[in-house]
Amino acid sequence: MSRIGVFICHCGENIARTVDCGAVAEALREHPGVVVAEDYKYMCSDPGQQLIKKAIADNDLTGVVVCACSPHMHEKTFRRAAAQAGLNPFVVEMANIREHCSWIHDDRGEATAKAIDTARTIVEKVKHNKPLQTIRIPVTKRALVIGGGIAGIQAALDIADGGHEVVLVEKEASIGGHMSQLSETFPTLDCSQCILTPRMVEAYQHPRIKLYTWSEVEKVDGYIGNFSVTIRRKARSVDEDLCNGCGDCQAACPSRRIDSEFDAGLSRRPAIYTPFPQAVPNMPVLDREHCTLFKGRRKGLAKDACGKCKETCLKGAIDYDGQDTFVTEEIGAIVVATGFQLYDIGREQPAGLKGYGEYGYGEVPDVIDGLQFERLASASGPTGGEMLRPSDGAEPKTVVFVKCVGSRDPEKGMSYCSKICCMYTAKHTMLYKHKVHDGRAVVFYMDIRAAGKGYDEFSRRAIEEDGAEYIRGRVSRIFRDGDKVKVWGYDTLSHRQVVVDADMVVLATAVRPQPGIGELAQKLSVSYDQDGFLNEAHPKLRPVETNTAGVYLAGACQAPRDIPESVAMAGATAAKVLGLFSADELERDPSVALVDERTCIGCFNCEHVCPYGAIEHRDVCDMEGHVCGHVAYVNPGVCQGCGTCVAVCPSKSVELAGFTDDQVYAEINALAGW
Amino acid sequence: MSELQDTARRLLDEGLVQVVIGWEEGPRGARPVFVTSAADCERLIFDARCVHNLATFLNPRRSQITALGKAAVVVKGCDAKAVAGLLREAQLERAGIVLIGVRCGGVAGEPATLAPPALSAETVSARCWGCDVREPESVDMLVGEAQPEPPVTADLDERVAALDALSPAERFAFWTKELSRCTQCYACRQACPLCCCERCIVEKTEPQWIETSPHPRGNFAWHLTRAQHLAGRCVGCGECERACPVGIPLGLINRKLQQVVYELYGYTVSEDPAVPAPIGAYATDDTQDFIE
Amino acid sequence: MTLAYYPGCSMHGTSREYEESLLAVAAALELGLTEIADWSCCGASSAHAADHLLGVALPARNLALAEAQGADEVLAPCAACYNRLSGAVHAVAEEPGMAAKVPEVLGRAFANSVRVLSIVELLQGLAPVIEERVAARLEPNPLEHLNIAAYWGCLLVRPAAITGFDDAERPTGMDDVISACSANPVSWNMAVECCGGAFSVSRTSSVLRLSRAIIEDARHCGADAILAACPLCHANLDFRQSAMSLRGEPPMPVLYITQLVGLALGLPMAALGFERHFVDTQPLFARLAREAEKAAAAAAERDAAKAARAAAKAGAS
Amino acid sequence: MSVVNQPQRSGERAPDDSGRATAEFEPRITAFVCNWCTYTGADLAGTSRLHMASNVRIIRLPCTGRIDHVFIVKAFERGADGVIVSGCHPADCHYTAGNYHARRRFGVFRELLSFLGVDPERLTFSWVSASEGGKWADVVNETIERVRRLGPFDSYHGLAGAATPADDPFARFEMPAGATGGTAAAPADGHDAASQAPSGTGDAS
Repeated sequence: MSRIGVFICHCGENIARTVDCGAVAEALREHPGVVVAEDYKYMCSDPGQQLIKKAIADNDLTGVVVCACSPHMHEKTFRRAAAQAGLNPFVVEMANIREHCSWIHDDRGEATAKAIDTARTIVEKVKHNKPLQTIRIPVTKRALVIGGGIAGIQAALDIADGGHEVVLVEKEASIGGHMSQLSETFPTLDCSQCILTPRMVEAYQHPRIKLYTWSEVEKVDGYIGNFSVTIRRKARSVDEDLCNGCGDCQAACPSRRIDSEFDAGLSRRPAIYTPFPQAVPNMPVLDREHCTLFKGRRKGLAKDACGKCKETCLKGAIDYDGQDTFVTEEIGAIVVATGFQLYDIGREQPAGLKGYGEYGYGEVPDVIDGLQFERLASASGPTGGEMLRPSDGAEPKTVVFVKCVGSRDPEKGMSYCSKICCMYTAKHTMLYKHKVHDGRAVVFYMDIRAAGKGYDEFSRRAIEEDGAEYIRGRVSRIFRDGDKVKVWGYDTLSHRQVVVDADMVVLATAVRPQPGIGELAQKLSVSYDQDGFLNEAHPKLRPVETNTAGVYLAGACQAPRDIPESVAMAGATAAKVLGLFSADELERDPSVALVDERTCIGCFNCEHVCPYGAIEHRDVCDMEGHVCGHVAYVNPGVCQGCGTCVAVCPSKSVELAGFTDDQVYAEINALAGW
Repeated sequence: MSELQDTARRLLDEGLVQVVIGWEEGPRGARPVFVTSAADCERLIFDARCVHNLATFLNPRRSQITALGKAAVVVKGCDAKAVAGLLREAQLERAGIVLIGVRCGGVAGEPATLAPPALSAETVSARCWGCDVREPESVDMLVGEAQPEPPVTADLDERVAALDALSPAERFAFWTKELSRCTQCYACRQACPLCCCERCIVEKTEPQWIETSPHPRGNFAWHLTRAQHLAGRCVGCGECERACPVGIPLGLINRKLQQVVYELYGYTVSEDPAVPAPIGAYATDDTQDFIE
Repeated sequence: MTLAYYPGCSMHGTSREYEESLLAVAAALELGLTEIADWSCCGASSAHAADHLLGVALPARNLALAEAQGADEVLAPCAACYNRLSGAVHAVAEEPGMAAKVPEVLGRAFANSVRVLSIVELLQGLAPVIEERVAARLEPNPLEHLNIAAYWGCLLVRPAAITGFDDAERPTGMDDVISACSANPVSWNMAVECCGGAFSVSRTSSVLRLSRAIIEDARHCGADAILAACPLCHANLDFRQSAMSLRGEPPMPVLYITQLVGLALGLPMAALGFERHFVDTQPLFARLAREAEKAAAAAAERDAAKAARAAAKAGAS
Repeated sequence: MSVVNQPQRSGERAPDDSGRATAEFEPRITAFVCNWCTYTGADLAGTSRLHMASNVRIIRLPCTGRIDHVFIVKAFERGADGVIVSGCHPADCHYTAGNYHARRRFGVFRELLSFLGVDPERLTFSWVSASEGGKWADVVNETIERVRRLGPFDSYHGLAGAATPADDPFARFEMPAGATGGTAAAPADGHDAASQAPSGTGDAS
């Protein structure tokens, strides 16, 4: 039989001013099942908590109701206190008579009446509270890192150095990501390759890092601490154990006119290729889409149309018949570091985007984007670092840089600021001026956003020392005019139209999430915003967590990020993962759903509505042990306790601990005739 | 209806099924029958009196029927939709049953007549109004001759519209009067092919959400819940209304909800179990005019 | 679906050839245009600069009249009229209070129920029909040899919020019409640049500069002619062309979109008002005709040769 | 309209209602709100000292997805004149989709109630985020005013005829079941206790 204690807090004057706490205690003492009801000035104070603990001991209470502030404020406090007094913390509830009562009413009579109702309601609820035990689930101490850019590499290294195994999955043939394509980095102008390559090699050689390149995450099952991840290893057509990276196959390949992804389309590569000299692993991959042999096979030719690479390979490492294979890894935590792509304003646009046809990108060869400029400036690039423009290989004497192309433009592009463009454009002007001393670098900008250590100094340097001409205003049209590229713009400071006859134009196009991020997000059941960036659990307090426990975000998959930020985020995710791995079990709130197998008919409505995929199918067997049906089972490790399954269960065969039908029924009942 | 009988006979002879669920001539008109031997197949009939929705007997919890073995069941359009409902909710496996589809031109309101009545606006069942299935598609075999559209009868939609036109108070009066007759005998539930819970919510006593004492308040709770649980699932076979001993026009409520799920979510109940039910699915841009 | 026709001042004045060709095309395509009775000025290009309400009410009056005569769509061939009428529709729909105020000042009911159509929208919608008719023509088709630059000007697609039937920076609708007419749209850079518009009289020098840039870019990009869909643009490009010292290059004919469609449909030149142009179009058409004949002759020759070969084969066997 | 004649609400009022002794009809509103958005929004209304009428009693649930239509039915049975259901705005659900499912279920249930004659004006569905304390105050006050205009929902409360909870002020509470039951911790207690008040119609008195 219930023995409930009710404790009414004055909260100084905050409650007592409008609620007659004495009267509340008086009324509740009369309430069936209540054995003690006391009011006190500050229940959350130490003496207040002592008062509750003593009452629990003296009256052998089976439930406690604290009438005070919002449970969001002090539920933990009072549950802890009750636990110290030997009571199960989950039979303690709070009646909110401050935020929801004393602070919003002035009529003392009304407020007191409402406080009494509220207290009674919660008392009735508590009569049905069950003692609950915190859920403990085992943790597999292996991490998965998706994406082998600088963020992914950093996260993998930090976790591995922390003593745990890491599986690093990269969809390209080599790790390194966009950073490997950059020439120099702001604000120090140190060579990108030089600082990145050692990290790539370190990751490759790390005893606790298992690297899957040319691979993608196919399927993610399970939940925090207990993921089971299926990885598609795309057919590489090159045996990774046999290949010694000599490169003979690439020299032998007859089809050499394929746009190089690494050089952003500014150079050509063979069908079998290593993306770039410093690639890790240094091993080619056969691009079956462009390979003559596979084109032939797709056409259904009787005999193979080519086979040069196989003939040349002394190690016999080439395998034309290999298919995609799948490996499954047991994982405890997942770091997503899939990075970004640049908004391709030229070609077909996805729904909602209009593109910028007026800028001639993709039609005028000397209109390029930021990444292409990085390749032009890079010593490892198609021009060997010489500043030569794509169309005719001439040295451009006037280069126009346009910022915010597709950024901060809700009309035609993205509404957000892509964040890195201000800095890399400043860098581009410097790189250009350092190579073409008599050249003109003209920048069209909306604002110069250079918040960051040494950033503003850096962009000032571009203007003051290297003499980049910054024009505040937008560009309306870019088109070919003979061997020049005409740029029409407007100077909003001097209010005049500006026409520049440029030799080359560099567009700082918007930073967007990687294509396919949506599908990955669904596999991980992580939400994403209207622009496709993955959502963090809380914009301020949980910036690298997601709403799916055990999945973390690093780098530009969450928002436009520069290198220092990506690396910092990677470190943060590593800290979260190592924290998770520091215990053998992890604790979860026991407010989860439970299926009554006796009455469940296995219609699986619950499964359809569960946002977390927490519902599993369980066989029911008859006396002889033959399967005679299926029922739903809620995996307490996955369930987050929303209770949507409870509401859609027609036979009411699911309960949500802490919010059971019994409890809600009692609350509604308690309000009858108030 | 020899084609039906032959089909049934073949299924039993070849041991493809152990029982054929159909209709037979009873002492007071057509009634369901469970034929387990080829010899008895001659008892099978199908005519305008075969109103009963035989999908009801596929409820896996009817152990005395499942005990008979694998079943073939004769289905009209509305029955086939009910079977789809059971498949959708994992109550059946398609491979576990054989569906004999009958071409149907509408059934009579009243099965208990010695000869099939000529279908007319007077005799045809209200359920047939707006029925779009002359021959079920989801079946394994189809028997019977092509059928005409059922005669136009009193339009359910018109009757629903008439109620919609009243003020809430008047509607409340109407239903209070109707529901006050309800004795909570749950015949509506038993007759419904989709009410197939092991333990109905009304029999859950902890807590007792629905008052079982047959006063209008308990009756409102029961019929609100019955209807809500069938929203987007009801196939409009009308068996609940026919089964009701006190003649409560449940068809109106079911029809209303069919309209609602169509207007709000563009959903119409179909023979395709792959189409998800409207409740339990959602679209991020679902209408929310009713939300402040 | 009845289509009302709002001529506006130009169609009855400076750009009569535009109206002539429009009506000819409309008749040929059985569009059943009905001119709005008692139509009045749309307010371009001064009213909206003087007073916002006036700038809305003037065009709204004509929309109200169209409504009254039971039209659901109004065709405004003049780009300026189109812009003002759409502007009014948008203002009445979007601006708080406007829906009430406008009928009040007009002193007549206005439900804002008619849709305003630009000439390009109309013809783009009819492109398949036009294509059919062109395909049906037997005689050699000179238009196949016409490279023409679609010139939109500023008013047809801007501001995107009120027009919005095509991309404001890279519209394609006119190119569709050109292709439907079996002519070849030229890819160029000035399609939506300003011709100087209403400054034609007040600041002619600017107009000459701007219009000239347009004509030069068209020629530069290989156009034989420019296609216009706005009386004012046409005036600036055609009438003012002689005043732009064009370094002796041959003048650049400027056609109305309706004239091109008229030609494509095989309507007699006389019915399309080419004689009203300042830049003579005859040399161009003469050239196209010659090329067409040449092409036809060459084709005929090929066929004859093929036939001969076939006959020879037949004889041999 | 009322099918069953009702005693005046004043006679029905439980003794603890002294503070509300006023001639004018005071609606009783039961609010089912989600823990993460609306409940927190209501907290904010409090911390911002936004005054509002006191006729609303809040029942806290984790998510609108947990809110079952039988809650609403039961609330009306138990004397509520109006009901508020409120949760997170679309795309803001703490559990990502609970509110979307609720939106569908209540979109249908609202129509159903209305068809059976329950004036939809007695129901408020709203999205109130954790930062919309002001909106919560408005939702509360507007609902109360609307329901006040409609008058008491006696027609529904009275459906059961004679016995109404208020005849015995304690009928609605689970009575200490004398001998039976062990501790509240043991399931047994909760169960037999609940079964004691199946309808709250005074069986315990």
